[in-house]
Amino acid sequence: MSQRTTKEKNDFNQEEKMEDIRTPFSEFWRKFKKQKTAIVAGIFICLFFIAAIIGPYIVPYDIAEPDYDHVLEGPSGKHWFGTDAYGRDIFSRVVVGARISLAVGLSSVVVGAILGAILGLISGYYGGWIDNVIMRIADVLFAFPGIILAIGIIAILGPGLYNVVFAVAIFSTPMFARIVRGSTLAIKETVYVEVAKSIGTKDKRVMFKHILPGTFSGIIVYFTMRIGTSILTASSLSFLGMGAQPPTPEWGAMLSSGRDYLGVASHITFFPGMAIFVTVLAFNLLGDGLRDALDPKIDN
Amino acid sequence: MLNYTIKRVLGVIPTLILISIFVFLFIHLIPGDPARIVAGEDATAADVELIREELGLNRPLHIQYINYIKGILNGDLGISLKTKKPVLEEIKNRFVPTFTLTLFSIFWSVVFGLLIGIVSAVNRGKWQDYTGMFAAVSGISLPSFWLGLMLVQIFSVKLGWLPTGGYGTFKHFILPSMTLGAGVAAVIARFARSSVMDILKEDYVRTARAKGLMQKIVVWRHVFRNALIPIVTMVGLQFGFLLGGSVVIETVFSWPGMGSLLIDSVAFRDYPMIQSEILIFSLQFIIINLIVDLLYAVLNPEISYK
Amino acid sequence: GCGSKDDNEAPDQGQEETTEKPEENNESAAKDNKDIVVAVQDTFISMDPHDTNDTLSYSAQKAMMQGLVGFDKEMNVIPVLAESYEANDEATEFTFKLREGIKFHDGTDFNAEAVKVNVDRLANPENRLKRHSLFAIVDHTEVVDEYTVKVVLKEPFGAMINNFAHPAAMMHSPKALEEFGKEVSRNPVGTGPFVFEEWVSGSHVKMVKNENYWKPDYPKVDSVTFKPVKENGSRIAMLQTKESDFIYPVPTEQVKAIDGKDGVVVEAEPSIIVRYLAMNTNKEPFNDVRVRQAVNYAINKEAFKKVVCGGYLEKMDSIIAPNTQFYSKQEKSYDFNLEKAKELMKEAGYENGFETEIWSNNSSNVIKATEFLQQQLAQIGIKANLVPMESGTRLERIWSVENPDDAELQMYYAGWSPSTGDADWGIRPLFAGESFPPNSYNTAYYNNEEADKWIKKGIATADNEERREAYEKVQEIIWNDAPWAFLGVSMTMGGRQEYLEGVYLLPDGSLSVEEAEIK
Amino acid sequence: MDKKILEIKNLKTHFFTDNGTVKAVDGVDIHINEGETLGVVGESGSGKSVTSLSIMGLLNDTSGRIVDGKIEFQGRNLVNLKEEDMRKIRGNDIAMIFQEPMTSLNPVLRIGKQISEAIKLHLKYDKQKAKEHTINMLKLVGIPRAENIYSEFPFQLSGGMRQRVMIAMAMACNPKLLIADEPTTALDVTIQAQILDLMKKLKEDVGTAIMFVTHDLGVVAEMCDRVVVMYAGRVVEHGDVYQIFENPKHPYTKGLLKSVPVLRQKVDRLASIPGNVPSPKNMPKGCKFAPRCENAFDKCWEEEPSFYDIEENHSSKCWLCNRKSL
Amino acid sequence: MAKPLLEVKNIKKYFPVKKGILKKKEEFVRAVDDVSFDIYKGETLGLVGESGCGKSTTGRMLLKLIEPTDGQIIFQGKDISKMTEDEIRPLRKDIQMIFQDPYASLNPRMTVGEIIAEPLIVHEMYKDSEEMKKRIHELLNMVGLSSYHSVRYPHEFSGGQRQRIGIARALAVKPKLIIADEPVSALDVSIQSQVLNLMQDLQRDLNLTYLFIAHDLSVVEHISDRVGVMYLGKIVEITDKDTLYDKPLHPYTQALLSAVPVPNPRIEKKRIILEGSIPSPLNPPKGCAFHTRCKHAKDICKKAAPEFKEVEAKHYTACHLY
Ligand SMILES: Nc1ncnc2c1ncn2[C@@H]1O[C@H](COP(=O)(O)OP(=O)(O)OP(=O)(O)O)[C@@H](O)[C@H]1O
Ligand SMILES: Nc1ncnc2c1ncn2[C@@H]1O[C@H](COP(=O)(O)OP(=O)(O)OP(=O)(O)O)[C@@H](O)[C@H]1O
Ligand SMILES: [Mg+2]
Ligand SMILES: [Mg+2]
Repeated sequence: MSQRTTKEKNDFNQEEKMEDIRTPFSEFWRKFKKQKTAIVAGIFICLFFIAAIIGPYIVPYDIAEPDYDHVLEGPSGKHWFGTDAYGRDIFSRVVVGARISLAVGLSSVVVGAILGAILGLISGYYGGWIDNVIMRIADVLFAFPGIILAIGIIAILGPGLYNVVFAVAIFSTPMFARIVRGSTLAIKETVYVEVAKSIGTKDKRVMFKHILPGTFSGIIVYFTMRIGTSILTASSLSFLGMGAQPPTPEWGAMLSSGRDYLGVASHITFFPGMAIFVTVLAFNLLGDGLRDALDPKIDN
Repeated sequence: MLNYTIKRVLGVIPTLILISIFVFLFIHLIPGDPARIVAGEDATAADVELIREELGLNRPLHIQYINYIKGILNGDLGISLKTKKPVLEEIKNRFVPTFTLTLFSIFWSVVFGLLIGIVSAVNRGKWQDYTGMFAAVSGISLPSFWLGLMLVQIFSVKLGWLPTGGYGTFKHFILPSMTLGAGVAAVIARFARSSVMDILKEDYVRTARAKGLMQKIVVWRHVFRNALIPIVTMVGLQFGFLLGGSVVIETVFSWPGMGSLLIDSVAFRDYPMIQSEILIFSLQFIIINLIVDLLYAVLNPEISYK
Repeated sequence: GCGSKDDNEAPDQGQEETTEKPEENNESAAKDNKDIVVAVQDTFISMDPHDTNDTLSYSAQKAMMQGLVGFDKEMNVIPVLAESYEANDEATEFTFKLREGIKFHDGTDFNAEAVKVNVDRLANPENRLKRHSLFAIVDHTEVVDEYTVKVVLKEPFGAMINNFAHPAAMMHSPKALEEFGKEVSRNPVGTGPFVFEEWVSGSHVKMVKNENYWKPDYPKVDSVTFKPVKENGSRIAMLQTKESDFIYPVPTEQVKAIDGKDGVVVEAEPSIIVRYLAMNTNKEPFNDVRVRQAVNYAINKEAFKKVVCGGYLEKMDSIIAPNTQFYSKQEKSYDFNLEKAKELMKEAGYENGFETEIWSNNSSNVIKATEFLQQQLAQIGIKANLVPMESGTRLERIWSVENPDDAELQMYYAGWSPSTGDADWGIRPLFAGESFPPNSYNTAYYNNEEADKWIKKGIATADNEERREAYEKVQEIIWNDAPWAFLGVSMTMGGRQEYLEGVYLLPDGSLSVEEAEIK
Repeated sequence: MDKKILEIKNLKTHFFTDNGTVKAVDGVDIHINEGETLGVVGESGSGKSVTSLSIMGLLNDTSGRIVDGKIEFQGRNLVNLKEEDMRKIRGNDIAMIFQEPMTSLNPVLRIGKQISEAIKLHLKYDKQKAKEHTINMLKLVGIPRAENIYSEFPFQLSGGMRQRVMIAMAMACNPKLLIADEPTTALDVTIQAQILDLMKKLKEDVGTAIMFVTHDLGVVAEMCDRVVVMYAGRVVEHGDVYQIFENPKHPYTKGLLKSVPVLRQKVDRLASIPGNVPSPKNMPKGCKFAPRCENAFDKCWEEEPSFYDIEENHSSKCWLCNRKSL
Repeated sequence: MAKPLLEVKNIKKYFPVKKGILKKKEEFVRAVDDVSFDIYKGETLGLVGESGCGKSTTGRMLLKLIEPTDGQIIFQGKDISKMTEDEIRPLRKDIQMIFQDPYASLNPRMTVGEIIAEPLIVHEMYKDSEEMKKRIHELLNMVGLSSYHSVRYPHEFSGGQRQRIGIARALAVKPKLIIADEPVSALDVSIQSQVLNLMQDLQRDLNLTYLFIAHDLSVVEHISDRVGVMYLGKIVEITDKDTLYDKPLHPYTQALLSAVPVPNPRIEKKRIILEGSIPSPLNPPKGCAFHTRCKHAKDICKKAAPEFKEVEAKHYTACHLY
């Protein structure tokens, strides 16, 4: 027998050592890279964000400047998306509107997610009467038609973007709370949480170090999709006259004010409508991709 | 099963009480003085005060709440401030249109949603899957009012096939229920797809195949019913979405239902009306979910046999 | 913001209404039945005219019920159930001679006793009727004989006859009042051309032909159904698909798209509805008349007409519309003049402008108008933030303020339809010192003793010459004081099928279907 | 004398995943004679289940595919059979029992229905007859109150009972070959004893050939006539039970046998095989066992050995068994 | 004779299950029903029994992961069964647990280093992070892994390696007693022996005491000094391993032993096959819990629960036959 064996064995193990370190993130990234549609959607979303940030500085026209001699003109080389009832350039307004819609969508969901995550975590972890109270309240919010809730909040606070954000956030909260509670309940029962407790880890650390990170994948997916829903809800509110204040180029408000021109100058509603559709679609597709990439059950 | 039913029914009570309190407080937080509204813009302060007294709006909030609950228990939902008719009477006529509209919408969205979802899951990664899921994602990405307006333009104005709005024959139901159901159908389709895909991985599906059963039988007898269990719960939740959506859709389609009534009542600060409407909306949601829960138990022998 | 109805004070508007008048119609067969459908913008609230304050409900009521007097298409008072009427010189006693042989739909006779029952009902504050205010001045009513009735006022009121022409004064069958009590609001029984059939809340109100109508040959259609259709687009679509025979209002944006196409006709008529932007004259900076005038000069009314109203707007050259009684055209012009506006601003010390708020309701048309105003005001440095309010909020914020000094209101965009057709109702509620919210609609908080004096004079007599003189004075004073930016007079926009004739829009924005006829 | 009912030659089943190809089964040769019980042992992940699924043609729902080799059943090659024909064999000629009795039954269908649907399909019995047959099968596998159990749901049964139901289901159409993939691994020892006892009895009565997949050497010793040892997707040694247990030749088989604690056989310290099963991504080039083998020498690292006969019906895939090379 | 490290006296765990419409009626799952035993320093006590008989519940109660319904747990002379969480926290260093499922017991979102550091951080044992790192590497080497493994995530390891990580974590705080709940039952035989050997080596080197829970009788025999057999929440027999395996007294122990398949094809076994399965702990049989499956059951077995008594020296059993 040969003496080479040990060396070979070491080589073999060495090889193992050379492998990349597979962090949960790299694992996610590996799977996410396969989601072609989600990547495209992600790129779109990045573009929207860029538009939102630099849009106001690069658009060809002032979004508030009226031109009464060129009202309701269809798309042309000069005005790519045409002009609205005051002769303002719709393209510029749609681009600048991205800032508002994204801001509303994002911030309301951030607020809703944070609130929901905290409530869900507490509710799921402690259980008992706290859980009961929180979940009953969530049930109530659920049983309350969302848009009515939003209308009510707007009615209390008055119209305006901040209030829309708040209204939509409130109405996202119970769902986040449920999702986080659900994962918390599941993770709470895992052996590794039991291990943490057996070691003597305090509740707070168990909750935030061991449980919370485990709920992220659920939150992230819903988060992405919820941004879409929030943009839709905000635009519904604008449609009902309770959203952004003119001349803010919020897409829903543009749609709402343009709807009287359906059949006369349909481009006024078409482009903001498409903007909403494409944005929400992109967020939903991204969410789908994230879910597939984050779901441990899906692996091929 | 009977025990389960009773338990679930009783379990609804605390939620209802909470909702009634919530609705009551919520409504009273909205600015706008109903007495002023009833009195009209040109009424004097004294008039307004008189009316406030008459409506019991000057009493402490908790007394108002107790009276309100007492009324409900006696089948008295109060008098509409706007029309001065009993709320119950006003709502009676509005309830059926909304209820039938939501039923209609849920029916077709469940049928189409399931179909698309199952076909997509079974043909995962093939064109059927991509088409189905693209349609579904589009469905949840469209603003419903916009969709409604567009559908009217196409099917009523351009093609002249369907009425533009109003409540009446079967034809009147088509556009509003399609608009209202589109989002829900999409959600169901996506959910059904993932639910079916999960079930397809189950050991018992492999067992079924190992018996030599045909694909059709495997899918319908073994996969479908199991996949339905989580879907059913989800459908219940979607019902809330439909009820909320009806507010917007009824405006677009001049539908004489609770949704449009609600918008009117909010504008008019018709407290008793708003309270009762929201209560009924919530009640509907809760009852539907109760039914869904029971259905869940029927589908799931493990629950119904305990 | 120029439709004749949507942006008024509805649904709680003081006065907007309709009158009907007999006219001839023939039959034809462009439609295979004689049941007409009218799509309107809002839901109906009540079928009791005494307890109604929205024009739309009146439009439906007027098909079934009638008053002693009414309005013709130019808002002139004409006799209806009364053959004639007269007032004493002090304007305290009004005597009506009634038409004979008329029966209510339920068979009850129409006579002086019936009139007394109705007027007493309106005059009694304990009934808490929304229209009590129009008749609060009534002291008592006397039945002189079977067909003569005399109404005695507590104090002189020159415009009283216009109050009787207001649809609020339409007559219920006394039997129905007794039988139904408060429920008459769901069971209207009148003397009109159509008999109430059903009212499905939120869906429609249907009425059928009155076979025993007192005007021979009327009505000429079998039934009329009113349907509320809120969404502008849907209303238009209904007209295009022939689901409705008449729609009101037609959004001005759509006129070009439908007029003359597929047998659709759009009719635009001048109304008595004025569009204005009220400025709170009680507060800085609008307590300075130069600022108010500057605002008037800064707004390009021609552009307003074109951009906001699709061209359907008439020039406003007094504080009331030309069709209103005692209208007088003003000399001073507030035509668009940016130079002058800037100059006035400079004089007033606002060279760099200021920031303010425009309040309004939240319908899409109104927002469109305020957005335009915002753009215009920006030209003279006024940064106006728009605050559209859902109506409950609006009521709270404007009409719950007891002390004028607490009012937060700065600018308020609205419209006004003086539905009695009289100058008094076009001026007093809006400009009299006693009319500040919450009492009435003086949202400009305009208070001018001189003007108040003339306003009082105008109602203290029934003599038309004296009244005219008073109102000419008032109009001049207020016009020069410019408590509003005067934007224009709306046009009523109705859309109908070619085959339908005889459905009219009155200048006050109400609808008459009495003469409807299918050709 | 021994007639081969199933013969697998050079079977290669690979999974095509995002991470690359997993060669789960990579050149397996197995045969089963009529009426015999073949034990298949091997470490977790060595490809036992994949081999079973390949025989059943149940890889459709996975990313796996048979890339090479033959599976001859009664002279027919199952590899290229149409799904339609394969279906007729499945559950009829070849039946399978799975490891997890808890999840292998459909939770929403009654027990009776789950068994009788296969009977109706393959034996073309009518409803009544299928029911009778089902109840007989339930009785046969020792289920008390068979008539009642017929209309109960799986959750109402214990694990052992469910496994009996699974066996009844598999045996219902008198299969010629039964593949039992770790049928007792999830069960307690006393229940395992019941099930093993039952299977032995059934086999005596019916004479079905059984492919018994397990990693419990005790079970193999007790149940099987012949044994196949698998490692990393390959068969490394096969022979009859006595040959394998008494004269193991492959170092892996030897290690395996030595590392199990045996009741009443005191050892101070168990022998153990160092290291782990190589990951599919990181397979050694030569013999797959070389990195864990005490006796590995140069050749083992470079070249994969093929089978070398040791005695009749006993061969091993180890260079040490190649008499020529020694 | 030395005092035991841990004395368990009559511990019980009844899990309440709410029944009835208003959840008013309570029933109890008698998961552990009056169990007593001692563990002496340096020894390994094996606990065997079939699934659901209460082995894990017993183990968890010792750590107070589950609050005992009744009974005393005396660790180093202190009764910990009534202590609050705060009082117990310092003691958690002394008792550690190793779990059955090496896949579930490691947080997939933490690196191996973080996992092993967790108890050190919780008990604030190292101020200096460098020292802590050194300790982690030392522990990894102790269980046969390499230092470079500390930056990896658990999913990159095989079952045996993960179990080693679990052991390293348990050892981090230098415990006196380790409760190992089926530490090898999820592992392959070739890996199982590695882990068993490792545990034995560590016991010797670090003078550890084990409570070794398992259902595999051969494994328990191999590693334990004394063995207890559980059936339906009760210990039915307990003695040193040679006595138990050579001369089991309780009919259940006898059946259990006879059921174990032996990897030797020549041995023809005479099996005692038990009918049926373990009854539900929700309503255990009256009298002796085992009488429903016992061949020797007499009338008394149905009526009275047998006393748990010392039948022979150091050999305890609960059976009416003795
Ligand atoms: N669906 C699949 N996709 C990808 N790889 C798979 C799939 N199924 C099995 N494998 C891989 O094939 C190899 C063999 O798996 P198999 O299930 O046959 O092992 P086994 O011998 O049955 O193990 P066990 O004793 O754990 O059941 C494993 O490496 C496994 O990861
Ligand atoms: N939290 C709980 N609530 C109710 N019953 C429980 C709970 N935990 C365990 N049980 C029950 O207690 C009994 C004993 O469970 P335990 O986990 O201790 O068994 P075990 O001997 O460890 O079994 P296994 O070998 O399967 O691990 C079982 O019947 C189980 O169903
Ligand atoms: Mg397997
Ligand atoms: Mg356990």
